[in-house]
Amino acid sequence: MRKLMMAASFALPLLGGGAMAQETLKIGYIDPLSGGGASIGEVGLKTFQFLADEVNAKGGIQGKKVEIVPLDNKTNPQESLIQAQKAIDSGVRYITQGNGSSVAGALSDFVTKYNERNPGKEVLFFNYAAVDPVLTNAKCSFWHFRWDANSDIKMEALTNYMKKTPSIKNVYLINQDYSFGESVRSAAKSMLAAKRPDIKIVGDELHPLLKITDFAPYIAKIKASGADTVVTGNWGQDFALLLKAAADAGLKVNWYTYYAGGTGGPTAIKQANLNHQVFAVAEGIPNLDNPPSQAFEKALRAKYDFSLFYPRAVNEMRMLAVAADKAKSVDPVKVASALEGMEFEVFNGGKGFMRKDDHQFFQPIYIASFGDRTEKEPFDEEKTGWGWRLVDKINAEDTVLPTTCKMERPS
Amino acid sequence: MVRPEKSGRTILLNASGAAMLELIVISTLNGILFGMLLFLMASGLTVIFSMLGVLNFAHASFYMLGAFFGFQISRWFGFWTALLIAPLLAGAIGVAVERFGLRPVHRNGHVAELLFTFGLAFVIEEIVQIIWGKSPVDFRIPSSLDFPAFTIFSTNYPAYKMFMLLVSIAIFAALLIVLKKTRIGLIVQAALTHPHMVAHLGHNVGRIFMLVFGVGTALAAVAGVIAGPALVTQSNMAGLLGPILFVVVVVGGLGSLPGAFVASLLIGLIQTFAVSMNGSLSGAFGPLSPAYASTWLADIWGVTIAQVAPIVPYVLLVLILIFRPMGLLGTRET
Amino acid sequence: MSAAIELREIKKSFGNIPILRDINLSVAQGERHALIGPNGAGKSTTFNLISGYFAPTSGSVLLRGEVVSGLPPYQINRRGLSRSFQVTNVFANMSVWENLRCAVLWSTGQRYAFWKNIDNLPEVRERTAQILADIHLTKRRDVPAGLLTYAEQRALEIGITVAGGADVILLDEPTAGMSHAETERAVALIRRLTEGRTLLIVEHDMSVVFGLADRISVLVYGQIIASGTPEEIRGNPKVKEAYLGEEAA
Amino acid sequence: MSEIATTVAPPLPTATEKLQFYGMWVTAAVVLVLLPHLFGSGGSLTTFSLIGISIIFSLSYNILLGQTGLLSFGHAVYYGLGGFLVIHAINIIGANKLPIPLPVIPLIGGLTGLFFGALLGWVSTQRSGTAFAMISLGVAELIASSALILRTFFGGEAGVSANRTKLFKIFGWSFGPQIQIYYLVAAWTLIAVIAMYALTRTPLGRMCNAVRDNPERVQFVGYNPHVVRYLAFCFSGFFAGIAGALAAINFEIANSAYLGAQQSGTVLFAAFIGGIGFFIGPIVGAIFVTILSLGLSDLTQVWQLYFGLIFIAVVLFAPGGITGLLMMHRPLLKAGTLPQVLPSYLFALVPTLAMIAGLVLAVETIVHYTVNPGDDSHIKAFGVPFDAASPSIWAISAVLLVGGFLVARKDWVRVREAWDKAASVEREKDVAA
Repeated sequence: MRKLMMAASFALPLLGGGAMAQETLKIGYIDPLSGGGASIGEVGLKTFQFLADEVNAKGGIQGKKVEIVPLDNKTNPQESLIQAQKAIDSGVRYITQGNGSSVAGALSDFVTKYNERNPGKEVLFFNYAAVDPVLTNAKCSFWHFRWDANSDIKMEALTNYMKKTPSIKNVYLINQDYSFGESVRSAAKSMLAAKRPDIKIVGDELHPLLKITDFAPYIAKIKASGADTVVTGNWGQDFALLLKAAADAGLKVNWYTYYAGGTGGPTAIKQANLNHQVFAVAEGIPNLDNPPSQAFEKALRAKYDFSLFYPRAVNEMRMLAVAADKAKSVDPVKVASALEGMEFEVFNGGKGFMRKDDHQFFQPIYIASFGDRTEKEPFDEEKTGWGWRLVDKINAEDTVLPTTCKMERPS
Repeated sequence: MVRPEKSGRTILLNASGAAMLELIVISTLNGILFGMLLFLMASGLTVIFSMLGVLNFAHASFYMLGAFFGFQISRWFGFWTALLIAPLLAGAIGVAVERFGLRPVHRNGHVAELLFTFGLAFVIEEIVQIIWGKSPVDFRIPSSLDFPAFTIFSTNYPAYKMFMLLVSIAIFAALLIVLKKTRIGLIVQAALTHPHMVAHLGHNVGRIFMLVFGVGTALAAVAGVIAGPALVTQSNMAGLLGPILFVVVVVGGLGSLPGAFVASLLIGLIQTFAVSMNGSLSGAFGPLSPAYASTWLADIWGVTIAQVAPIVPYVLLVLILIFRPMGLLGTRET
Repeated sequence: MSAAIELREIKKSFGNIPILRDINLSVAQGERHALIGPNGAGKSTTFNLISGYFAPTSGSVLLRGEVVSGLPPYQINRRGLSRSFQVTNVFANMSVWENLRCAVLWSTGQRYAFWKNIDNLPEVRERTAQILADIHLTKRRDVPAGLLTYAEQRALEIGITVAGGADVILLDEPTAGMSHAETERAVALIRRLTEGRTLLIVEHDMSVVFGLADRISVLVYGQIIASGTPEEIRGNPKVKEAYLGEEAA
Repeated sequence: MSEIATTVAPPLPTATEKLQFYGMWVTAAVVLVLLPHLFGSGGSLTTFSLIGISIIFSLSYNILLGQTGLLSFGHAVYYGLGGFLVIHAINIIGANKLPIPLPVIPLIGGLTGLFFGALLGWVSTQRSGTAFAMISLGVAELIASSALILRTFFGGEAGVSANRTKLFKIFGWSFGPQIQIYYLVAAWTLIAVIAMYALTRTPLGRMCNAVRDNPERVQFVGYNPHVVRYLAFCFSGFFAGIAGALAAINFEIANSAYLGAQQSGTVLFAAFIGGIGFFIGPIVGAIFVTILSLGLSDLTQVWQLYFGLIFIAVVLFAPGGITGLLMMHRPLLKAGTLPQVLPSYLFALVPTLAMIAGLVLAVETIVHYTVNPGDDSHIKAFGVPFDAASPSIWAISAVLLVGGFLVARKDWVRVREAWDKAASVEREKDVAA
């Protein structure tokens, strides 16, 4: 009935009005549930619902049951703002979102202005996957918390690994032509120049976002450049088609990627038959020798047909519970203060902390390769039979980057 | 490019010449392959759009249906059966759509038809999502075609791409023969160039339209079955294709199959060559003076030809419509 | 005084097919001139050339001594020439009143005005009402033109043609497909509306032609074979052979 | 005024008719003022604001499609550019403390739309029909793609944001709270609607209709159809720019989605669904489509399916749009025969609704099995709970679907008969008169 009520209160404003009693803690999940981005949004939604069930089984947060309110933003920033308004109307004080930095930027901006204009009704925005560095730098906000490592932090971790890998000599950068691709590319250039000046950047390509059906010309360029390593932030179709075209043309290089683990990524790698040639940088992988996270992974896979894409979502949910306990309240302002600077034992093991200066979470980062498995790797991905193998672990303190954030705290 | 070798210096020149040659050969090959893929997808639309005048926005959806039917049938009976059955299924759906959807809408004009296909595209996408889910499915190239056909300049060209090329050419040839040599083809061709005349000739225009729509959607499905394994078979593949197919049809010229063929090749080649070029204004004229470095002028200055490659077809579309409204080989105005 | 319409050595071909071979024609001011000839002789093409629908392949069209060939139709219309069409060509979704009003707007100097209320323009209103009364469609004022009967649509067609006040009027088979009684009414209408203006008319009905025209030109296979008063044409042996003979056979 | 004009021309509006006419606008204004007092929640205000923006945008689109017969696939270009310029303007004005208050800012958007309409319109409007449609498609793709490449101006993927409260204040209004934005949008909506209505009543407006009906004939009454189309295009761009500006003020952000194909598609939908043949059609369509797109996704997971089906149904069964459907009844209402038809509607509606219910039930159950197989089988569709696992569901939905279809088909035939009878009565009256 809730959904109907909410829609009715919106569509037929006659029925709207009073907010409902607060015996639940509502978290507005604003991500694409229809259209092109829906496959990713749906996985995120089910992950959060699974996490809510976990919290509720332990008695909820501060005695309140957690409820995930799904809101479809169709990956459109304007639509996200409407959904956020809608969520707030129905009593939501926490919203979470991850797909698309454009959406995250708009939401962070919206929440900041909303809180400024509606004191006493503050709303917090938990970002679990939008990685544009600007959100915790120039455009940082007190009301925004990010659990995913931003793209610069990931590049810091990746280049720290590349620093120790002498076999890398010629690097080719290929990225999607939008802000994320741009930041991957510029971070890679500046960090590699600082850490491994001997590495040659033999190519630096930006291609249009989700518009290329044939990557053969790009592969021809990579091949001509003599690269041994390709670094790419590509995701979705742009990732899958890139790898397929590479395999078709017989290109033999190592791939360092951000989103090889995304939906369809493992399938594409298997189809391209790039056994342990594709590496991903992530805050966790299923095949880590860490019994609690393996148990969680098993339980999730038993219920749904996907693996845990978002270890950071687990951290987000669990830290919310701890912060609320610490603040003895679910009031967003108090929870926000409790979250600032909090240290936390992360899902995959190891220390993480929420930096007070910019609300960026720092955690151990893993480099893993995808391919055939040994008995040390119990989990495969997307029914391919292949799985992730740990290559290197970068500790949280080795991923710390300075921030330009000048946080404005509420007085 | 080839110069007589006389001294060590010319050998050096030849080395860069060889790289140039390699780039040209490979880009041409890639361009032809991509162009033929475009033609494969657009051939059905040419027939429908030219003859019925219907801006079929659901064409890409039939292409997607073809891919998913192909995926499902190849699981059960293998790829080759799928290549035969899936287009027939999609074509049958196309026939039904024409008979029970488009025909009643037809008398309300082109905008109504267009909106009908708009709505249809939504419905097909959602039905595909309900049946096959939102994630990509694992649609593989048949193992009998999964090997490199030949290697040029150490770049492999897989047999499957050659197969795609052959199918495109075969469809082109078959359509041309049907149009030129058969009775029904002649009627259809007459309808392509003079859509209002055929009704006066006493032919059952309704049946012809139904047939044309069925064939057009079946061709889209053939493209789907063939492109599915090579690209990503996912419920958003129709949306991602975008309006590029309309560009092919309009640039080629309404009512002209050879036009669509030429336009596909042209767009394929232009795009591929554009991608292989790194030139930009800053490359040509040197970097912008620092005074303008952070203005919008810097954006234009720094854009490479490769970056704008996907816009090129639309520039072509606008220019063609302004200066040659009948398209490259068209017989009547758009 | 120069002729109202003058065609000088007009040639027109489509592709390689010549339609008009060498047309010289002069229509004096205030004259009622009929253009006759068998089907396919090029009468409609001649009209299309005069009204600016096509440009001639060579030669020139003069309107009151001024060259107008090559100008777009609206320019020629603004210089005082208006035409009707063989196939009824009205604004089908608009009412009879709106049809006539649109035909009046330019000549009353409204141009592309977007700051005036169209219902508050007395001159437009006056002239539209006058034409409406003239073509006897007052009762059908608010009916969409597409729903009128055939004869009514033909009357409206003539109304639109003359509404702008052009002093050179071209009518393309105004009575085609009409019954005898309807034709008579139409001829009376044409006679009245073109009073004091120059009229060039294409017509197949010989009784209309000989009843209405001051002068007649005969067009056969893209050439004018004779021009003269009705009596002269009646007696012309070439016309008899090429045209009337054919009619008889 | 001469005698002939008074007897033959359509009568000029009487004083009462004039009063009625102006009264209508005053009533609309009063309703707009009172609306927030009835529905004051933040969500309702946002909805109303969005509806207002959508109304302006749809009406501006109908200047092209309904009035001039130009099918555009790229109308969002002018909407989006208006939005971007306004965001930049707010930032510049705020930074330099210029004495320009927010309420006049939409004019900047309008002028932007006008400027780009004038710039791109001349080539676009050279032809009508499919050629125009395709040019608009090409231009839209060009501009939308450029928006992602020219990052400095368009802000890349994230877009450009602004703070509307940092401007010069009048009447002490900060324009922070949504209620103030609502009033701003409402005022502009009223102004724009009146202006666009007035435009249809001018010589240019009438020539637009003439160009739509018969561009060839227009040339022979002295008008250049290209110029008429071009002017219509400029006006349409102007009002689209105002709509875009209001959207930018409402969201305080502009990004490339403003310019995109989806935005262009939505406005086409709204105008057509509402009915392009009537001035109020796009208004109805804007309200309907906005509410549908906001509300439907909360009611069901597969809202796109229903969205598509609704559009197909409208195109198939109500080609004149919602307004066309309602206006069909006007002659019956005048003839007083409407009551004869209404009972047959009721008879037809019941089985039709049953059929729809059966369809929805079947769809939602299938969705439960294919999309959410692991979830609890007690699900809700449109707020109605049921157990998807129960086998009787299939029987019920089949009975509703098939039974409803069979009965409905018969009943709609009866509706048509009743209709014809009622309409013929009206026609006879007309003839008698």
